[in-house]
Amino acid sequence: MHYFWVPFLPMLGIIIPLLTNKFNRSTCALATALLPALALGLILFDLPAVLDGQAFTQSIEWIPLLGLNLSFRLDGLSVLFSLLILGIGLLVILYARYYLSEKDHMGRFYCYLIMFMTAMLGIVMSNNMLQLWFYWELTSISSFLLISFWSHSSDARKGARMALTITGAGGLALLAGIVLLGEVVGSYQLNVVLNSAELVQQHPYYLAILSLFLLGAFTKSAQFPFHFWLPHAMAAPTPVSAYLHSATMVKAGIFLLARFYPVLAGTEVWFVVVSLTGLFTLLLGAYTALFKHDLKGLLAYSTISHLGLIVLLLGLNTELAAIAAVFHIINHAIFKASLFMAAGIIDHESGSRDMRKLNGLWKYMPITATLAMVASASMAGVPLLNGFLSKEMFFTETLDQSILGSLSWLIPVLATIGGAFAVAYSLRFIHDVFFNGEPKGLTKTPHEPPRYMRVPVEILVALCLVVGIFPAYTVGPLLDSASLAVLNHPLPEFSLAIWHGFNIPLLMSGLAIAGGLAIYLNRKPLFRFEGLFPAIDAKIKFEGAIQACVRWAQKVNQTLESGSLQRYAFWLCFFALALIAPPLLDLDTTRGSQAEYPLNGAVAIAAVLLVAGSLATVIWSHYRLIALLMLSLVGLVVSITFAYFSAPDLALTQLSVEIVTVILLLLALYFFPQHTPTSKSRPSHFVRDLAVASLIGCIIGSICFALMTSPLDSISEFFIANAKTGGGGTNVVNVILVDFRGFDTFGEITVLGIAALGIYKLIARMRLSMRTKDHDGRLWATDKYPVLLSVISQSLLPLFLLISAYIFMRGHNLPGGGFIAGLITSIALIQQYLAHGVDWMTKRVSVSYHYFIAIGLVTAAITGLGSWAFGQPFLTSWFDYFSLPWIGKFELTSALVFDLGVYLTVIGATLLILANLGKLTTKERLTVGVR
Amino acid sequence: MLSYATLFASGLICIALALNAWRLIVGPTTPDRIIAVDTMYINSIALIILLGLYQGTTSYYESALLIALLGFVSTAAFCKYLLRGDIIE
Amino acid sequence: MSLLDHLVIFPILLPFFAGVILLFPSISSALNKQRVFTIATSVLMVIAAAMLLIKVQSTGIQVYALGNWSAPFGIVLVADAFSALMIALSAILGLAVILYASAGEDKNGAFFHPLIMFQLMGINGAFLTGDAFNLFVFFEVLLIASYSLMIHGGGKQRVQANIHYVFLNLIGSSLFLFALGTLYGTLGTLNFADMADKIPHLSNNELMITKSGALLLLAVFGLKAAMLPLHFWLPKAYANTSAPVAALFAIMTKVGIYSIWRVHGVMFGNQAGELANIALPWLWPIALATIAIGAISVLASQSLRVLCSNLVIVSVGTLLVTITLNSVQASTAGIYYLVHSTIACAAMFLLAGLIQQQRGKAEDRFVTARAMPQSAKLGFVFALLAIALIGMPPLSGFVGKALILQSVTDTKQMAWIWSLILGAGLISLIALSRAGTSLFWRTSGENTTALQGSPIQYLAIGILVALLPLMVIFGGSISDYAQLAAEQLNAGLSLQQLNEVAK
Amino acid sequence: MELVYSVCVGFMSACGIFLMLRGHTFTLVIGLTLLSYSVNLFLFASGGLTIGSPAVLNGSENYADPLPQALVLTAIVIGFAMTAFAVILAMRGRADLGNDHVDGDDPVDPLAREDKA
Amino acid sequence: MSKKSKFVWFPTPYHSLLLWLVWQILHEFSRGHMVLGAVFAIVIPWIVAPLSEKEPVAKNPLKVLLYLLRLVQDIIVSNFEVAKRVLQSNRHLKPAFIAVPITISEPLPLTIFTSSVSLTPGTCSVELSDDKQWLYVHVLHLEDEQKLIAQIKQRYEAPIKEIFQC
Amino acid sequence: MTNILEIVVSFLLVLGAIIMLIGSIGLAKLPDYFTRLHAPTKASTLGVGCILIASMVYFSFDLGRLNLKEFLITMFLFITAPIAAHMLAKAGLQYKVKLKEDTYNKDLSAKAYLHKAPDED
Ligand code: NA
Ligand code: NA
Repeated sequence: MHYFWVPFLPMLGIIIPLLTNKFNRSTCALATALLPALALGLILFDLPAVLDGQAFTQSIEWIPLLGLNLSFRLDGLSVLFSLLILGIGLLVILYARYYLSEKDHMGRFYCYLIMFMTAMLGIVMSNNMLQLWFYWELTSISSFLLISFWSHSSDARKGARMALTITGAGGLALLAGIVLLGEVVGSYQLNVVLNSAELVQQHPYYLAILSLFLLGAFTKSAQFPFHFWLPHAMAAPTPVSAYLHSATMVKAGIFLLARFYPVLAGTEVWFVVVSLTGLFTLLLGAYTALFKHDLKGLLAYSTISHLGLIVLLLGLNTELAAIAAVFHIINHAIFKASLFMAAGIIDHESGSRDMRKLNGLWKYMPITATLAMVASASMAGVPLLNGFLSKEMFFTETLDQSILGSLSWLIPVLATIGGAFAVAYSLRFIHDVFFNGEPKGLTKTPHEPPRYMRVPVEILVALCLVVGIFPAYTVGPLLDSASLAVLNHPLPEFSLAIWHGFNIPLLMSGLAIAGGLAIYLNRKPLFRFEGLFPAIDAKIKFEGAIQACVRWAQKVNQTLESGSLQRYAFWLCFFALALIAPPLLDLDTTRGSQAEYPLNGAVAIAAVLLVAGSLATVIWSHYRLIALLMLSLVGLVVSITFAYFSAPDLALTQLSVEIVTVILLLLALYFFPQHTPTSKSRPSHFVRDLAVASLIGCIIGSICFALMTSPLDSISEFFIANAKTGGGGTNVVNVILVDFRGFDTFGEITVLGIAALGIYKLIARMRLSMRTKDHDGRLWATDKYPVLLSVISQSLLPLFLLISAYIFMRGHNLPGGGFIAGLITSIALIQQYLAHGVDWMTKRVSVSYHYFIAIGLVTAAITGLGSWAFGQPFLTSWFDYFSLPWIGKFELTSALVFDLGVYLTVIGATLLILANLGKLTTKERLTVGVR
Repeated sequence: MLSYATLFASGLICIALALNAWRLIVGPTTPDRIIAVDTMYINSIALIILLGLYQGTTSYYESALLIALLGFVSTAAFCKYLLRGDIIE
Repeated sequence: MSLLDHLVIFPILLPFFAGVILLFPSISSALNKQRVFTIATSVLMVIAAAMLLIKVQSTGIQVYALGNWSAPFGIVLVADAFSALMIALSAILGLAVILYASAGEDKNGAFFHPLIMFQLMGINGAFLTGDAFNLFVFFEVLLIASYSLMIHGGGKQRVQANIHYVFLNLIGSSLFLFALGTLYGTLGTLNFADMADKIPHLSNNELMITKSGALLLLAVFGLKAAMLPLHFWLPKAYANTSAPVAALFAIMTKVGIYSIWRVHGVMFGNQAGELANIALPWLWPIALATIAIGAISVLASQSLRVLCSNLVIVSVGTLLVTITLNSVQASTAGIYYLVHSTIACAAMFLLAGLIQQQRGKAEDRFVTARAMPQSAKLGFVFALLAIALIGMPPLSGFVGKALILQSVTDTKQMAWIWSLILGAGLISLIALSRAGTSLFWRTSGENTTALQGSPIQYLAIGILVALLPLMVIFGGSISDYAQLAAEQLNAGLSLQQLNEVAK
Repeated sequence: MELVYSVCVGFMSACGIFLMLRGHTFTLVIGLTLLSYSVNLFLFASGGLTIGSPAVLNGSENYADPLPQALVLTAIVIGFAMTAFAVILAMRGRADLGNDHVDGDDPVDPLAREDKA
Repeated sequence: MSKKSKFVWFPTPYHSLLLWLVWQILHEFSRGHMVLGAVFAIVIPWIVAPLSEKEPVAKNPLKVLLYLLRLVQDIIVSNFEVAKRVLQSNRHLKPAFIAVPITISEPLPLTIFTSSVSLTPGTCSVELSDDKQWLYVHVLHLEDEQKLIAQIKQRYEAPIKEIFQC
Repeated sequence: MTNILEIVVSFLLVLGAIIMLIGSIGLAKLPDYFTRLHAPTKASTLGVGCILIASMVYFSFDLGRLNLKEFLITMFLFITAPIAAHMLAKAGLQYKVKLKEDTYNKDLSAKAYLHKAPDED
């Protein structure tokens, strides 16, 4: 079948207007129309088969996991809608060619329009619910772009946003409904879903599915209470209104109801909700339309009213009502599109849409006026026009129901009243614009539009007449097949005649026309009455509501994100506490089965020193230098602890790291206040922090105790067993570091290198004020580089280097290694900086330290990479024993080279940090000597 | 006898450490505290050597060596801080 | 072993060597050389990642035993479908970020290119490693690189935000070590597979302690992932850093999510015996609250970057939901969504950079300002990204969202999750439509002095944006791949399987 | 012994965390250092305590668990890198924000006053 | 830097020797370490050469040894004195500052001199005057100022000047 | 290990410890900063020297070869301690620490602080 290409053709066409925009306007319009026209042709090609009652589906798998298939169907309903969409779409393209001004970006407009057309076609032709939703959302997006086409206007932006928000919300509900329905049915394919009415309606999810679908449909079709967005969408250029609010966008909701009619309709809930919503919307729209001074406003509310009518019909749960609904869909699309276009012509040629200014246009544009009058008459339901036919059917159906019980008579009565208002506002449209005296305060003299701008209106009005007079020959087959698709079973008997004899529906029509006349004649008191109520601008209300939400959100947000790190850190600690505490409460005892070591005096003293040192650090944290001293004490005790508990490597590392840290902190402290100000912290925070910290401390301590006292079956045996044979070293810790877990070390030195780079970045262009006096107000001492210190530092340097060589060389077999050696070398060099100053050092050390980092990292990595040559994974180590004549046996190992990389990186990183930090401050300062 | 001597000596060093800690806490001036820490470094060297003697192992040697090296650097840095504020200038 | 046998480690070594080479004199002084070099490396990384992806898909899980020491004694890298996907994601993101930055953002401070490389190395390492402590190391690699990158360009706000970010993460790192110590102390091993094997056989007291340690890890990963109540650092951090860095950071929260998935979703998942699913009772409310608070913050956002940061938080909440759902279907949805949200957020951050650049003093705040010279282009991209982020068709967001909705089957959960996810979608829609209209349409005059975005920047954004429709068009195979990843993930990997694969 | 050890670890962690919850960057750095000391002690102890038998192969039967030691070594180095970064970041904050409060807004900064005087 | 222009195998032979000895002290004696120690003894002075200021060299090693022995003797003897003072009541303590006129100005000899003063308990070098003519010394317990000054000059300053011939 | 050696080592250990203790006592009890400076910087140096020598002797016999390692530490301490003391003294001057009331030549400390000759103004 050819229809499969129909949704794709306009899709291809989306870019055509953009490409052809630079040519003249007619070319652009023509090029734009080309593909839709082709699509229309394809539909017409398949039309006969569909009119025969056939339905086609075609699928390609797309995202099977999601249940989303590229799947289209062509049945009566989709053909009907496709014809409307493409037909009216083409007319709108033609119309817009003349409507848009030179300033407007025509290419962009057509692009959005075609995008919208594609989306609509997709909706009506989808055979897969998810795909339907896919297109459904596309209509929201493209309608947003169309409504906001004149984006410089605030009204357009707000109107578009409102439409998007409401329809978007509906879209989300629809998605939920579709997924639920898909879950229930087990498929997203419409041909399956539409035949599962019984399954669905008896499922506990039915109510949820129904309400979600209705939310989707009602928001899109502007049903009460979601109707308010539609009038504000009139900020769009008129071709858009003509398209969106006659045949397409708002009809998408109706289409949804019609499409899912077989599976969702027929229940009491459906009837009550759908029909009452429709009825209320019908009345509300009709009533409000009368009082709108804006032409398009009137048409907008009339649209709402007619949509209500269709919804009401669909809700009536009778087969004929559904047929009537389909019929009215066609009729409304035709007359409303023409009316919008007519309104656009009036606006375009007279410069206003305000009915208080527009009067007596009959004189200026008789042809347009005639066309508009015919279309209005159709809208009012005047015989011989298509609107009359469907309205008659509607009246008939309102009579033929009983679900409201004894109050069922209300429905026809209210329908008639609605009809009367429709007649009244149609009358107003005709009388107030084309007659009723002379125009007032128009900026230009109205005249007939260009010839081809009127053509679309003429075609549509002709259709009104043709359908109105020869319904059975024109729309009959189409209506049949569409209704067949809606009902999903053979149609009942019905006749599409103009004349059914004198019956109650005819009486109702008569009453409506008479009532409409009466209402219009008495419009002045009615207007006064309406004026008593304050005008509600939905846009302002809606925007206000959103603003209120935003303000509330901001308040919530500010309360949570107070911008206080202390609070965030507290939350982190508290959260961690909340996570780790509960399991421990379930613990019987933390003491495990392992025997403990007895306590001895030295350890006790160390423990006391540790606790006292930590406590003193906290208590004196306000006196920063002293806190630092205390901290270095704690560091010392920690390293001795490591030494005591058989971790000499750790002790060495801890010692050397600690001293570098202290130097770093001292360097930094110079730029900080020496005392922390105490005033800010609130006592409650203090207590809170203290509580959390102590509790975490308790838990950490308990876990620590539990771990130490329970036996552990760990993988460490392997390391001890294989260190010598597999790694070639007897210092197991070092072998783990450079071999078993060399990758950790590899990452670790990378961290060190990156940290140095980051710090270099931080230091660059750092502006710090130098203190001229120390904290107690003393001037600084005069000698920058005490001579004795300089001499000793210089003499010690070779010794330091030798010791670092010693530590480095023994690392693999005895405590030591590249990292510690690197730190010792660094400290030796730092000591030179300290004793001689930066200038002295810079003169003598010409290398940049970040090359050290690079070389170090490369050395380590190349060592790791070397194993590739031997077909081994990264970081596979190699070692062997050699012997030289005089020297004897010795070991060579790749781990040593790896460790050399570590060594170089450490030197590079440490000195890059410290030497650059030192460079910050080479200015002269006030000292004792120059007082 | 040696182990008793070692224990006894460790005891004395521990007392010495406690006295240093006392000076560290009471101050009164920052330089006083620095002396206290410096002395603690030296006392810890002694303690570590004693530990090695007690256990009959030389594996603590490097720690002692490093404390000796680094204690000096640390003290010098702290003093330089008091004198000039900026320790690397 | 041929070179291809080392493919698994390429995503780590490539950026490492690139980063290091960039430090050498001849190249470190010439920015243009650096640009060419890093871009070339990124392309190589994309190729390597693609090869890895294909290899994993065709031949199954890849294991690389570093130092030729088999698990659990040595460190192993494990590339399964999920990690390969994440590697590919980070490679693409890296390429886009470097392209974008090469237009000039990289000269606002030293070492930009090497740091980006190291950052990628850290991220890739975290995705690949099969060892708990090695994960810590790579976390630190990526963190330290991120700290340094975040202050690239300098400025008060950046430094301020960085202080918060750094110190919180430093606490996080300490907690990580506490947790690792605890786990090692009870399990006696560090290899994830080995740990998973041992967890069901713990004795009673060890159980509770292990539970403590495991939950502590949740706090650590949660901080990285920015889940509630540990998300506070994120908006400020992401909104204040430079555009390319923020874009790269889009994947950093995912590292946290990824780790939660592996550790709490699988290791302490269904097969953990007594400790099965210990994190779920926590993750449920957290996930939902993260979405809720994230959405509220989205609505409250006053600038595009803050908004985007909050969208990241919403995506984190959504991903947590998929983790807690604890099924292959949900994981599939989550993995798909993860890829989508990372790309979309990253692209939005890049775009925000251009917008900020063209709006003068108003930057990316939602206030009236002069119109941007490239308003049309930017607006177009913005619209696409907004659509993707809201989760509307035709871009990938809707697939992820629909997959997630489908994966919730339990009625009770469904009500909550559906309303939150759909509600967050609606709020994003409101916020992004407001944002777009203010940024592009509420204008007064033209900003003629503004710097225009360079083609290379558009190319960078274009690469990411192009992926979004591609993820829909090829949604079938991508979701199949996600399902493969989810299946491998949820099945877990025992030490024995691991070692068999290694051979 | 183990009890005393764990009390010390717990106490140091508490002190470290408490300091990390303060409001000035320098204090935080001090707290961080203290916290990492305790972390290292904790991690070290996860394999149990051993006296007098370092993991240096010398033919004896019993060795301390070498793995936690290796881990702690890595942790120390990384901790050092992080601390260094944090310190310089704190300085940068002091330079750019004019005070050393973590949130960048500290009404009481004695040094600022001192500089003015 | 003119130092860099000419390559010298042993820029500081005494240092090299010292380093080699230290290496031997640190290791169990073996041929391998003799060689390795020699390598370091040669390489390290190269590395530190740019960082070294030229220092006067002791001409007579024997005198150095004698001086060191005397110093050790002084340290031991006076340590006991200090111990006594420390254990006594603070009231009997007569601390004092004294200014010692000095004639050494070369940095290394000066350092050795001041260090010697400091090492011998009871005295502690506090500060040098800017013109390097005076050394301020703090004395724990001063009996006779002039005698102490003379003692310092005679026992330490004179031999050092002799050793370095400055 | 011979008995005599054991006695020598023990003696050195106890002696060293006592000297160190005295140093620390001095640090704790001496009246002012400068007097306190004396005790630890020197007494401790000798004390630790004794202990190191003891260790040296002990391990020389224990290992059966000459062990001079500890000598290195001793040497190092003897080189650095006076400089450390010097720096500390400078710091004390800078801080203008309170001197014992009856310190002889108190005003020399002011001259020293200014690095001037005693007769200079
Ligand atoms: Na400096
Ligand atoms: Na400086």
